[in-house]
Amino acid sequence: MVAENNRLKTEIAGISMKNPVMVASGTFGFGREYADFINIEELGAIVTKGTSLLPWPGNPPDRIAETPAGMLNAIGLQNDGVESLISEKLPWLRQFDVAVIVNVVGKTLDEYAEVARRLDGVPGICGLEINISCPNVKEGCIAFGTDAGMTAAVVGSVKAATKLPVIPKLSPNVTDIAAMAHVCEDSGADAVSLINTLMGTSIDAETRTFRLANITGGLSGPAIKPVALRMVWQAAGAVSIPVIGMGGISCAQDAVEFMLAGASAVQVGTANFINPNAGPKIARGIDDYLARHNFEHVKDIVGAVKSNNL
Amino acid sequence: MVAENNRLKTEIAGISMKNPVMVASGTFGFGREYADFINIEELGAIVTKGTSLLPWPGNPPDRIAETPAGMLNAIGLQNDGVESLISEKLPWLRQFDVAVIVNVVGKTLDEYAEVARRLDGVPGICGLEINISCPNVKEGCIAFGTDAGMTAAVVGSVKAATKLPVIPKLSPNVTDIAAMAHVCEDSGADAVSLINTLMGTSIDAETRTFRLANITGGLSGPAIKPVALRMVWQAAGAVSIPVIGMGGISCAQDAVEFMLAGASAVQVGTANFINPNAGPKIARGIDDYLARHNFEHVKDIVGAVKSNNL
Amino acid sequence: MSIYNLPIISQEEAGRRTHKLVLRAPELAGACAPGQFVHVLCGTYHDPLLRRPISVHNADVKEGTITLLYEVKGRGTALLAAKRPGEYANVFGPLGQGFKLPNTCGSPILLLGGGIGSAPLYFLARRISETVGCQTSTFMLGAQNCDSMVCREEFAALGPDIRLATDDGSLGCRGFVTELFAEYLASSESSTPPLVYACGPTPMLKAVALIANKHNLPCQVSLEAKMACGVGACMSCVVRVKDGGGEKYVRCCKEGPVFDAKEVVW
Amino acid sequence: MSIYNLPIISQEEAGRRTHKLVLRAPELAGACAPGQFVHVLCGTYHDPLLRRPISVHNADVKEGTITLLYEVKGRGTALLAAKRPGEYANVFGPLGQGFKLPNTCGSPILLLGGGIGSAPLYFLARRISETVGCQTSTFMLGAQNCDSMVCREEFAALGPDIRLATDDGSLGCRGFVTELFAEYLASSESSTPPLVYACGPTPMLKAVALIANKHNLPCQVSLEAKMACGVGACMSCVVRVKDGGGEKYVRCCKEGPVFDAKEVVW
Ligand SMILES: Cc1cc2nc3c(=O)[nH]c(=O)nc-3n(C[C@H](O)[C@H](O)[C@H](O)COP(=O)(O)OP(=O)(O)OC[C@H]3O[C@@H](n4cnc5c(N)ncnc54)[C@H](O)[C@@H]3O)c2cc1C
Ligand SMILES: Cc1cc2nc3c(=O)[nH]c(=O)nc-3n(C[C@H](O)[C@H](O)[C@H](O)COP(=O)(O)OP(=O)(O)OC[C@H]3O[C@@H](n4cnc5c(N)ncnc54)[C@H](O)[C@@H]3O)c2cc1C
Ligand SMILES: Cc1cc2nc3c(=O)[nH]c(=O)nc-3n(C[C@H](O)[C@H](O)[C@H](O)COP(=O)(O)O)c2cc1C
Ligand SMILES: Cc1cc2nc3c(=O)[nH]c(=O)nc-3n(C[C@H](O)[C@H](O)[C@H](O)COP(=O)(O)O)c2cc1C
Ligand code: FES
Ligand code: FES
Repeated sequence: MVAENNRLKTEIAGISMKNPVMVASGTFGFGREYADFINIEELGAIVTKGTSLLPWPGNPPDRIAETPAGMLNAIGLQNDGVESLISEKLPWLRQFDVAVIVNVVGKTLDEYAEVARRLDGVPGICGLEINISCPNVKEGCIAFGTDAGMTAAVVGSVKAATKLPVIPKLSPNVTDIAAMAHVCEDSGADAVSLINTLMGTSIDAETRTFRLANITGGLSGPAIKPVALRMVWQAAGAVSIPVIGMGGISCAQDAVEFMLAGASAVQVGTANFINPNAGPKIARGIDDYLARHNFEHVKDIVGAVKSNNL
Repeated sequence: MVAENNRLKTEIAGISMKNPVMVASGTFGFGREYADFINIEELGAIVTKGTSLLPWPGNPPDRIAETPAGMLNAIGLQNDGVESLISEKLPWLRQFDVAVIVNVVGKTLDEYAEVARRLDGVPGICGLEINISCPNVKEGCIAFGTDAGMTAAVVGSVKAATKLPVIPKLSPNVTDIAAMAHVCEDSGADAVSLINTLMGTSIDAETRTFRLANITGGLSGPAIKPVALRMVWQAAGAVSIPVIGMGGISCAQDAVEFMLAGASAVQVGTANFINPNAGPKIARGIDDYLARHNFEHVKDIVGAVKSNNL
Repeated sequence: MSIYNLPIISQEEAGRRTHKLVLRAPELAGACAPGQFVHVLCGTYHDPLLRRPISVHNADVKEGTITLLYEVKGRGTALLAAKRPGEYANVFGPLGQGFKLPNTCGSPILLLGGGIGSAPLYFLARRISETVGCQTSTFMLGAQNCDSMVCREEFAALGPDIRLATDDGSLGCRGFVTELFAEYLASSESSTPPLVYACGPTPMLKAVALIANKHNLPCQVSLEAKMACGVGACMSCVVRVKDGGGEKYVRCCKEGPVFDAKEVVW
Repeated sequence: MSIYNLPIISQEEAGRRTHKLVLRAPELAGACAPGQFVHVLCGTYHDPLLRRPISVHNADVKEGTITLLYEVKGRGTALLAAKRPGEYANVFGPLGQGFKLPNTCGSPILLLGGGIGSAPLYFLARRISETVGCQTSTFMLGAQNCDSMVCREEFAALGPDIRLATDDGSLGCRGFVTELFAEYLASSESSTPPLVYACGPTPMLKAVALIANKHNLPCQVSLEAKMACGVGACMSCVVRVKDGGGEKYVRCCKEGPVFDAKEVVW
């Protein structure tokens, strides 16, 4: 079993994982729904659904629309709030030998900081991923992720509120992703993760209405992989903290590409919907890749893409 | 034949077209290669390959890579320069009854303006599309399109150099597309077109090299449609000049969606590679749509998407 | 609940744009209950990307098969319809909460189906008769026209009382299945109120629910929603339901697809 | 040059991961010349997106068919290989500049193929014998191993002189087709220099070209490049060639895929 494989052991910002393959926030709930299907202990880490201070109702349906090789979502971060996470979800998750990273959302600086504060010291949490990039909530959130000053402020105040490793999750809806990664590093982030979804929309020509009740939503899935890979490569080139890469990863080869581009670990999102076993399968596939190419450890492929001779 | 159909007649920024379906720059050469396959007079307009002052050699191969529902290109704007356009390509194109828009590129403000100046008064040109957004040329170009001040400068100096309608083509690689559209309007643009390609990359895991010699390239095709549609909707909401929409259009339904989102006309790019007849077929399909939904004129569907009741 | 690569035993047309797909699935056949669904992979690569939720039309435990009855609507179902015996269908399930079966046979049982929505009612009727022993279900099936009325003979074989309505009157009464329902209630002489099970397009379910709620009849409806994960992880598929004095969103794939008509905010 | 939806007459395996596809294409069969290619749509929706360029392996004007011989490499060719008689293949062509045929039969003709690169040489050899009348082509075919040597019998039927090389020596000589070529040149007693035609992987073509150029032999090579449009419109597929004193990029799909080995910048 891959879980016991030294070659895949990964540590990022002080978070130890059996392998570098996590499941992405919002695509795996809190692990429970998928535990019937797969052995969640084969995952490097579970990143929870975005969690806010108080429960959020989420957006009206329709919340998703399929697109070519992708999907749009506008869930609107429906979640039961941080107290329900602490009292219900985490105790269940603690049964398992798998790292848990909590994805944190808020509408104000204070909300972000307060969620972080409440989670500080709660057993079974390895780190916080700060979602400053969800494009589906009217107030706040994406505004934080597309403005360098706001990003710095969120990261700074969350850092001040917790001893846990803090991982801002970057929005791809910006002109200069390297600059945003850099701002996070300067503000004390322990790692950065990217990309969240690209903002898009879908229209039904027959009814002349938007397909999402929220009008716009976030594009994920294989369609966005080339953009995600480019941004991960740019971000990794701009910072010295670890980069966690995601966006359209659906097989081990995709994951390897992100690591070659500079990601120390990867997250699998939309692919879970198509194959609930995608995460463990990708971890095993990375291991096969390392064996086939004679790498001693997965860290040896991080950033190992050769620059072209031009 | 659609060509004679009044319902589809479109005028944008003073450019009269038989229908609102153009072929996008760089995907149709100068029309000649496709004239063997299709009746190019059934197109609303042909937008030529990007044309610079002096010939440009382009990037080394590989110049393209296929991606899920899309492709990356890094052609590097190989072209024979404006004089060859005037002496060779345009005389051939003038045989046909179809509007011609010349796509203009440059590395400096002066180059853009000089190309515009040379094209001013040349018979057979209906307008200039200003490419400030190609992500594949090392100097200039994309820098113009991702900076509001530079965009204003290019549009202003091209406007001063020509009496032809000027249509800046926006880069999607920005935080705020509405702001960029607005800057163009303020600088005197007669229309805007969008989107150019999203910047991406592709890595070959087996060889650990970038698939494109240029490392990064521009993503086009159905994969980007949700992002393009969102940007067109945002841009159309921000300006009162006409918006020309493109990005992943491959059938009439796609084209109608862009028009519902606010585009007065559309361009078909990557789809030409899959079906050289895509343009004329889409024009006919829009006509069918208008008939089926009892619209008197194609302009009646522009911006006609209903805002959702939330 | 597992992921299966199921051999296709047969695929036949069963009406206008409607296909019946029989899959070899010994484990799944034993595991699934009426009203539950499976999540079906239709494409080969990434377009179309998502799985399609399809109800179980029948599960034959002895034969070790499940049957799906589906309408070709868009790209996913078109690809599914092109698959042939010898090929495989990748599905996972059984998913969701199915219909609650009656405990005894005291009440008349009404099964209301609109269009392809009739699909899961067949499995439901069979299970009611096989496990509870009630034979007296009444089917009320609606469709646009005669051609789109699916599996009429199949249903007829399960229960003698089958009432049909089509929009154009080409089969049965002209009108909606809700009219059959209202008529039934108006003319019924039974003193025990019927148990109502309904599946079909949302406007039909809404109309049925309003009638049932007015008469205070127990009524279960199977709802549709756009689904990504199908297992309750992504919050894509929510349905608005009553929550004490207020309202909330619950997951169609996990708390549903079958809901009590009284709980749904229509 | 047109777009065709061609009925599939047959599809068979013709070696390891190699398929032979026969299409009913009366117009195309008459129009295409050896070395030209067609652009084949492999997917149903948008993934994979682009067409795949495949050389014409044979065109039978009488039968009104064209044959493609192709290796399953990735996603597009895998989908193509899954198509069956009764289905259609959407292609357009013929595209590009084919091989220039010899005017007379004075010179020995060498046909050098590496791997699946041998595909177009069959059509070439047939046309040379049918239209120019030369019967004496020498085939030199290379492959990784015996299993991946395609259509050996077919080639043998065209010309008695067929020389084989495999990387592992499992068939013919152990080594490369370039070694067969060098050997031929070393031992040939013919006073007239041979005409060389080559198709295969780029490293092989480069090696062949260097030898041919050194001996100043006329040599045509068929190159591969990543193509989007296939018709010369997009500038995706460029090959570096000599241009007076300098160099420039020309389109493989339009000015090629067959080039004079002396023109190419290797
Ligand atoms: C619980 C449940 C059970 C179902 N059972 C059946 C059944 O037994 N037989 C049957 O024919 N249909 C059934 N449906 C509807 C079926 O899922 C859709 O018709 C199908 O997904 C359409 O896919 P497509 O590729 O043909 O259409 P497309 O238009 O290409 O689909 C695009 C996207 O929209 C979703 N979608 C489209 N229509 C619907 C819909 N009506 N409900 C939910 N999602 C939709 C698709 O899943 C996909 O994600 C069921 C739906 C649900 C939620
Ligand atoms: C003019 C020409 C003629 C050819 N003739 C033949 C032939 O007769 N038989 C045969 O088996 N192959 C031939 N090839 C190669 C064939 O086009 C590729 O093997 C095929 O495109 C691979 O597609 P795929 O979906 O299997 O691979 P994928 O890896 O999925 O392809 C991804 C992308 O890369 C491109 N690509 C991958 N490999 C090549 C390649 N070697 N050359 C060009 N593009 C490539 C594809 O077209 C596609 O756009 C020819 C290529 C060219 C340019
Ligand atoms: C249905 C859905 C819900 C999501 N919810 C969240 C969320 O709550 N917080 C967050 O940071 N990202 C969320 N995301 C974004 C993903 O975590 C991920 O960044 C994105 O989908 C790109 O990866 P992918 O292409 O592998 O899905 C969500 C994505 C999807 C598809
Ligand atoms: C191969 C290729 C070459 C292109 N060259 C140009 C160009 O010269 N100038 C330009 O403004 N856009 C160029 N584009 C961008 C297209 O015109 C268009 O904006 C983009 O491809 C999105 O549309 P699509 O998805 O329909 O292709 C090119 C696109 C492709 C695929
Ligand atoms: S489809 Fe994911 S929660 Fe229902
Ligand atoms: S493939 Fe487009 S120019 Fe050759």
